[in-house]
Amino acid sequence: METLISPIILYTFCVLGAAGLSLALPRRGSKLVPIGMILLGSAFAMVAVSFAWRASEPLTGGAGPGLFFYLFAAIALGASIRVITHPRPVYSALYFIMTIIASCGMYVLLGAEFVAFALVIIYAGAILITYLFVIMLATQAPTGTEDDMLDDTDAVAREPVVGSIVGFVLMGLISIMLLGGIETGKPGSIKPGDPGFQPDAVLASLPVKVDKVLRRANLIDADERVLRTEGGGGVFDAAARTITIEHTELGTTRVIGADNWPEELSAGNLDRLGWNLLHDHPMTIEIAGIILLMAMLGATVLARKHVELEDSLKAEQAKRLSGAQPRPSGGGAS
Amino acid sequence: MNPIWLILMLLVPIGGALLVAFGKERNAYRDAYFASIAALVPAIAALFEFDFSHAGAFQGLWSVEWLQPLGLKLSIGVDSVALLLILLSVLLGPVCVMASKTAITENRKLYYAWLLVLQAAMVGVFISRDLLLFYTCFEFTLLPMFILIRMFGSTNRVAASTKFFLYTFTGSLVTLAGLVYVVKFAAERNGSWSLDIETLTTAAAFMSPTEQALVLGAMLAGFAVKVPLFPFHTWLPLAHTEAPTAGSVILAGVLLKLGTYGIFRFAIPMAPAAFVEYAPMIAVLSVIGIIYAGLICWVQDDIKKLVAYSSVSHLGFCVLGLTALNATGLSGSVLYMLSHGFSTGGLFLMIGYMYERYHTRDMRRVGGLASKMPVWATFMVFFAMASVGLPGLNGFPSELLCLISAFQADAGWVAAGEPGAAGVTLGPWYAIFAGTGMVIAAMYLLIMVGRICFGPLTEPDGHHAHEVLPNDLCVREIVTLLPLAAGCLIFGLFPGLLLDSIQEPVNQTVRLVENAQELSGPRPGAGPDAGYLYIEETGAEGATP
Amino acid sequence: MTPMLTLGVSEYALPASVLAPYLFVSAAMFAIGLIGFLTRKNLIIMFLCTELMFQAAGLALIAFGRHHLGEDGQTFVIFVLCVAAAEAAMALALVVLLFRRRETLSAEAWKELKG
Amino acid sequence: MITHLLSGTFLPSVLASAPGADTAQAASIAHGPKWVLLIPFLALLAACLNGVYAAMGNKTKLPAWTTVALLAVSFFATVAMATGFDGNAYTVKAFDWIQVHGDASSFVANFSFYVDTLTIYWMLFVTGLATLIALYASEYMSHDVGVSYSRFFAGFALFVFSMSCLVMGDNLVMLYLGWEGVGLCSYLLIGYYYKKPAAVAAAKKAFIVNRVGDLGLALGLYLVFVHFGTVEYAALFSDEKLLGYLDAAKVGAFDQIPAIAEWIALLLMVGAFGKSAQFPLYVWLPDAMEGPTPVSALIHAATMVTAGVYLIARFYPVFLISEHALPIVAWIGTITALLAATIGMAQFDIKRIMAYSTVSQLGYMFAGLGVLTPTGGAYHVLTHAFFKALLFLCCGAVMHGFAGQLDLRKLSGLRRVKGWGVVTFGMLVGCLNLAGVPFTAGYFSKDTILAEAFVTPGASLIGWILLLTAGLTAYYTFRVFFRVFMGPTEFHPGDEHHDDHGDDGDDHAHDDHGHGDKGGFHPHAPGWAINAVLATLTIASLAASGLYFVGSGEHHGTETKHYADTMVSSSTASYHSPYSEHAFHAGDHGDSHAADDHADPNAVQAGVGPRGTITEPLLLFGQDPHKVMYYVSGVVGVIGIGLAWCFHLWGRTEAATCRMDSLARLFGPIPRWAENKWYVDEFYNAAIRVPLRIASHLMHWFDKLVIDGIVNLAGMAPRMFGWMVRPSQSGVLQGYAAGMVGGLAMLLVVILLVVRLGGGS
Repeated sequence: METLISPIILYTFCVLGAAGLSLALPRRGSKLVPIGMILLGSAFAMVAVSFAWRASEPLTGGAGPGLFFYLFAAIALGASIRVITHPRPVYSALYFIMTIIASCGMYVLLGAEFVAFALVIIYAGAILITYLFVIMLATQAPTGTEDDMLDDTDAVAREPVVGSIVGFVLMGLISIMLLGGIETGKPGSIKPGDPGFQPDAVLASLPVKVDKVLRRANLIDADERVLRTEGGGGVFDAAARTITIEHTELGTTRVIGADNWPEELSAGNLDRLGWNLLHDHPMTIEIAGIILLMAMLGATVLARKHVELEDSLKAEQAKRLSGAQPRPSGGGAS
Repeated sequence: MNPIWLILMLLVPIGGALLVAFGKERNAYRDAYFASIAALVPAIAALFEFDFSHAGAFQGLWSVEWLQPLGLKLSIGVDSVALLLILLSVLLGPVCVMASKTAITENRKLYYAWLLVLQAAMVGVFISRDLLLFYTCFEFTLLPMFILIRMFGSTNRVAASTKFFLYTFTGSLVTLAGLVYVVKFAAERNGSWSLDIETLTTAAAFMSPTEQALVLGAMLAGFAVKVPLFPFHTWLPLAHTEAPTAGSVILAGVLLKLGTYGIFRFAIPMAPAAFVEYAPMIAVLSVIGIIYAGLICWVQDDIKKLVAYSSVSHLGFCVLGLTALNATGLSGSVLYMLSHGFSTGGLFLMIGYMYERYHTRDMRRVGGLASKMPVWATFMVFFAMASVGLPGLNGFPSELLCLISAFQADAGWVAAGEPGAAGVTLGPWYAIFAGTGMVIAAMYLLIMVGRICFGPLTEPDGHHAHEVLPNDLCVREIVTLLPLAAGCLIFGLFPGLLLDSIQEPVNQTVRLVENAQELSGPRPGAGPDAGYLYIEETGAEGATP
Repeated sequence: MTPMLTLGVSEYALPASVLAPYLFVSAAMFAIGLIGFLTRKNLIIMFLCTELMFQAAGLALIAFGRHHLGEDGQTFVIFVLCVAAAEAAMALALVVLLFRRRETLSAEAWKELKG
Repeated sequence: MITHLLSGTFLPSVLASAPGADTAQAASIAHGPKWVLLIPFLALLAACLNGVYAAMGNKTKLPAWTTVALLAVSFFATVAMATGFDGNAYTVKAFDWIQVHGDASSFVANFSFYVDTLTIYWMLFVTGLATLIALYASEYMSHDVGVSYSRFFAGFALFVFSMSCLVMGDNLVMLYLGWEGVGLCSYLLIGYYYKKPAAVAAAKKAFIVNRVGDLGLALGLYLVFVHFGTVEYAALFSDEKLLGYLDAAKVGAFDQIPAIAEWIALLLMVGAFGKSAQFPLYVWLPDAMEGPTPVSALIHAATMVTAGVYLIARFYPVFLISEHALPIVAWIGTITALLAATIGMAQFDIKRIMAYSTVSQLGYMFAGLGVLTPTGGAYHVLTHAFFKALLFLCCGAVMHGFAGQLDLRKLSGLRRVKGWGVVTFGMLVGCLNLAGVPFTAGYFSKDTILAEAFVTPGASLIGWILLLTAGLTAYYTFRVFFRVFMGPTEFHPGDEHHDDHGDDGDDHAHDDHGHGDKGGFHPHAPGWAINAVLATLTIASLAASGLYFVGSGEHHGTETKHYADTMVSSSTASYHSPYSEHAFHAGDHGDSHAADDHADPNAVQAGVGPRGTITEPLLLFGQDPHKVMYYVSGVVGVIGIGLAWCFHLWGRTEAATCRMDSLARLFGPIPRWAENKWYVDEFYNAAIRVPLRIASHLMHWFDKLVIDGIVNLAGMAPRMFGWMVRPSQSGVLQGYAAGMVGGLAMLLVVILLVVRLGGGS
């Protein structure tokens, strides 16, 4: 991993991050939050600089993430830090949306556009809205905006120091594992044209799409089509870029060579993802469906459940609903 | 011999248990009574069909395979030792049932059902020829006993049953480990899985001394607790004291013998060299147990606890005979397994009958019963004398043989060409110290008899006559006692009946040990023929029904 | 020189030097979510933190998928999405239930497991 | 160590001219007629029948008559066996008993009987006396006719059976069977009055003390088997090994005999001491007098207590090969004789006096065996059996008639009471025998032993002690006679009589004088059964002296080989001290060749037997020791009687006091110590019983606390562990999460190390 990031920097990052985060976590009347933020920011900046520095070295072939990556990463991490440091749940949720969107940006950078948009739709669109609803449902909106009017549950973090230390220790370990791991295996050396890399191989499984493209490119007539194998796939050689065409009436076959290979005939990420999803993981899809169904039913059952309160709580509720001042902090807890 | 009898011996009590369990509460005693009597029929049939001229060979062999790849099969068969032990446990069945008629007043269905299940489990232990059945039944004896003590015991029953179960169960688990190791070794040696005891014994003799020592230790962990051997005995007095009368009788009569039987059937043949090596230590433990438990008996006021400790002391003789590893000792020990139950079981019955009438076992509160219950007192003296080891009664021949064997097993004398053991060196001191056990036994048992039977009559205050039972023993109770008394006399006067029939298995074991020592180097007194030959030959014997 | 922004087709596998920052970000995000889960008392925030950790995992998955030029990474992210959605539904239902019972969102209000 | 002194002095030199035990006839043992089995099994039958009577609640005297009849038949069978005996021992097998046939060794002990002259000799008086005493008991026990009457006779007959097994058994295990059997019967019969705590305690004591001796016997048995490979007499006494040892012993080469062989004798000896109430195991016998008097007479005077003598006689060859056994036997016997005599002098309970005199006489017998005259021992057994039984039965008659009164201070001049003539005469004869007054049987048998003691080199001290004891015996014997039967007539009835016998047997015949004012007390004169038995025994004990002259008729010198000698010398106990033989010839005409050959045929071949050394010490005061003893012991006996007369009869006016009281004061506390049996019981209690008891209590607590404690601790361990880790379950959600994270971190660290180090190496 030394070629990717120097351990010293990693460890310093962990220490700084732990210190900063433990300061930044919410406390009552804590004036140290900005300092914590500054520490965290400097830590991340340091790492970013080290990465950029390494990227410019010939050791790594001069390859490095683009500028957008740094942008999205900064947004994502900053927002996620706010998610856990902001005392008010609503803001946390909103910051979380920001994290999602930023990480979607990174997905797009990684060429996973479908997942990125799905993520935006599902998370930002569905799940987070539910969260917001629940937050509205479950929290008594505090009167006034000062933090000291907040409930201890939100305003005070629980053992921030220990938590931060544990978390960053794990962070350090995970990074060492990940970075050390990717350094040993070298799949990154695969380049276009390598025999091992056949992005279009999946087209053999999508004869209909190939038919369409060929027909649109006027390479075959109406009564011609890609010769089907008994497996239903097309006779299609991605490496030699040749396609065997059959005449549906005559049954005669001819081959389209690589010379007049249509430009737009290539398997996109979406094709490959879809194929992979449906062809390699059908069972998983079923299971996922069942999980979702169960979740839906369970949620319904649980939400409809009628709870009877203890008398003390009933009295408190009555008092509160009758418009008295908000409940004393930490009530009901412990 | 037809294996159907063995299977019936196993099935009849189970059937009886089901009958009782699903029958009416008020019929429970009657059903259990008939079931236990019915169980005698196949036993007697087996006794008559058994060919005593080949007592050493396993007869009535029968097996079904049910998990071929693991070599798991259910196979049964008995040699004379097993058969006689089965007869003992089957004979105790009706006695225990009849003895409980008035003692157990509620939950009869539960009681008698479990009693019969216990009998079936004991039979299963003795008829099993493969490890699975053996160990299953061996462990399964715990459950009914646990329930009998837990639900029908006296005041301190919860602690007693828990300790009984956990202690013996823990030991047996270690034993299981040892047995499993033997199975693995045999599987690696033969190239095929088998739980057949014959196969395992054959293969186990080839284990290295270290392996044998470990296996022996593991096995003893369970068997010594069961016997019980000296430092592992503390569960027994508690269990005996709290158990119902029938429970105590079965415990003393058969369950304790499972330990010595295990040593005889598994520990010695499967780890012979190691057993020879460690026999002196085991013998020392048993001698300590003899004296120690005997002296403890002397200061007991609870008469049942006294008898319980006395059986700890007596089983010491049994183990001593086993450790001597010569024909005399093994014969005496097996004879003790068979005959000890009669005297001690009889004593427990006597105590139970007294307890039913006086609801106390404290000799400070009840005594001098001879003038009120002469018949009871007569039986009491009789069984006490049998337990003292009076010649002409059952205790004597076995104690004699065990002590002689300890004397015999002296390397010096063996080397001098005198009749000796297979290289075990015990020597006179073992016999001398164990012999003092005879004096101590006379001491505590006569003191007990003197306090409980003789002297002026003392009864617990506020004692009123039993509503059902007469002052002295009633006919039913006498009927339960007669078989035991007869057993004491017969085994005392005609031990030859048993000794002749167990001779061949015993000699086989001795030979096996000697040959095993030849495998691990020559020792004085070992036979000339090589172990391999013998082992094949026993394999053949085991196969021929 | 790698293009700053490559959309759609992924013609080449990410080299380790490009993959490393992504993994670092996912590790950091995971750690942050974890710390949040450990330190915040509010049940809802805690669930948000779990979602955060899901995100981190997803990022790593996709980055690795790109590193190995396979689609399994993305596929699994989709499944993670499903699980997250299911979890969110159940969890939020439970939160509502718990809140109704104790009138608070503090996780410390539930100590029945104390030994 | 005294035994070393002795063994240094006389045993080797004695054995140097000892003949080997002529057990050649045992080599090929014949099988005798089956009807011999009747002798023991008739007694067993009687026991079973009495048991049946008891079960049926018989209320008549039927048990007594059954027993008497069957025992009589068994006695006649014995007589037939004796007359039909042709001098060759044979065995009769009843059935196989204990047989183990191993590859290496086989242990065989059958339930079969061995008949030779020794057996016959013993069985004759065992069965005979048993019959007589059963007859006596039929009247004596009449006051509790009923279940316990049957119980008594059942035990009685069972005793005879066990005794027969002991004497007739053809192997050591049979002997052990009888040995324990008689112990059991003595236990049951001593504890016959089971409501009397003293009786129960005495029974217990008897059994347990005996059991100590039995342990010795058992160990001896094991050793015999382990060493000789057999326990059957026939095979044992013809064993080459044993004969080889005898030859070695003859030339005094004890170093050629393995220690094991010597231990056999020592262990058997312990058993003999236990059963025959020798020091230090004699303490049970006096207490055993708690039992009914017929029991004391038969078991504790005549038969059972002589089992030890029988054992040693039977195993005489085995004792000869042991360097130390016989000296120890001699010395123990002597010490016991003296000790018991001193105690007996100071007792007041006449039955106890008789008990101590029994112990003392048994000491004589052992001394006789120890000084190499099994003949003398056996002869004394016989005579003692008769006159001691007689004495006990007389005491029993007194006890029966005077409501259990046994204190000689409360009885006097009974000879004048009407109906007590037979008792008085019987008592007189018995006392004369016991005192060794010339020409009584006791006189002759005692002399044999004394003379041997004096002629055996190194044992003369034993002789002097025994002589002194003889005087003491005469004194205390006639002390009883003069006080109880002579002097002014006066008696106070006992009172415990009624209470003792108040069990289920109804004794209305007894109520008139059981309790009640002394004035209206009528002594209960013995009936015909008792008188008949007493008369018979009186005649028998007088006739016993005749046995000294009637014999096999085989003469050498003036010495007639008398009956006992004949019987003993043709059995395994055969042994003739060379000294006695030579002595007679030194005393009379000097041709010693015949005697010499008779004395030690083997010794000549063994090349030993230097006569010069032997003839020298054989003269006592320049005379034949036997002749000397005739006079000396006679004088000693008369002196003892004279002392008794002047201290206890002369001028005595009432029962309670006598001249001895004033004399006793001069001795200070010594008489009181003697009366308290020199506090031996107390010593045993403090030295053995109490420490053992304490040890047992300690062990009990050790068992409870330590061993069981460890077990319980093991049971506690899981709970303790749970208690320790319990706080980790805080119940707070984040706590568990933190635990998970920590675990994950640890796992990663481990993996890292493995990967890095493993990969690095």
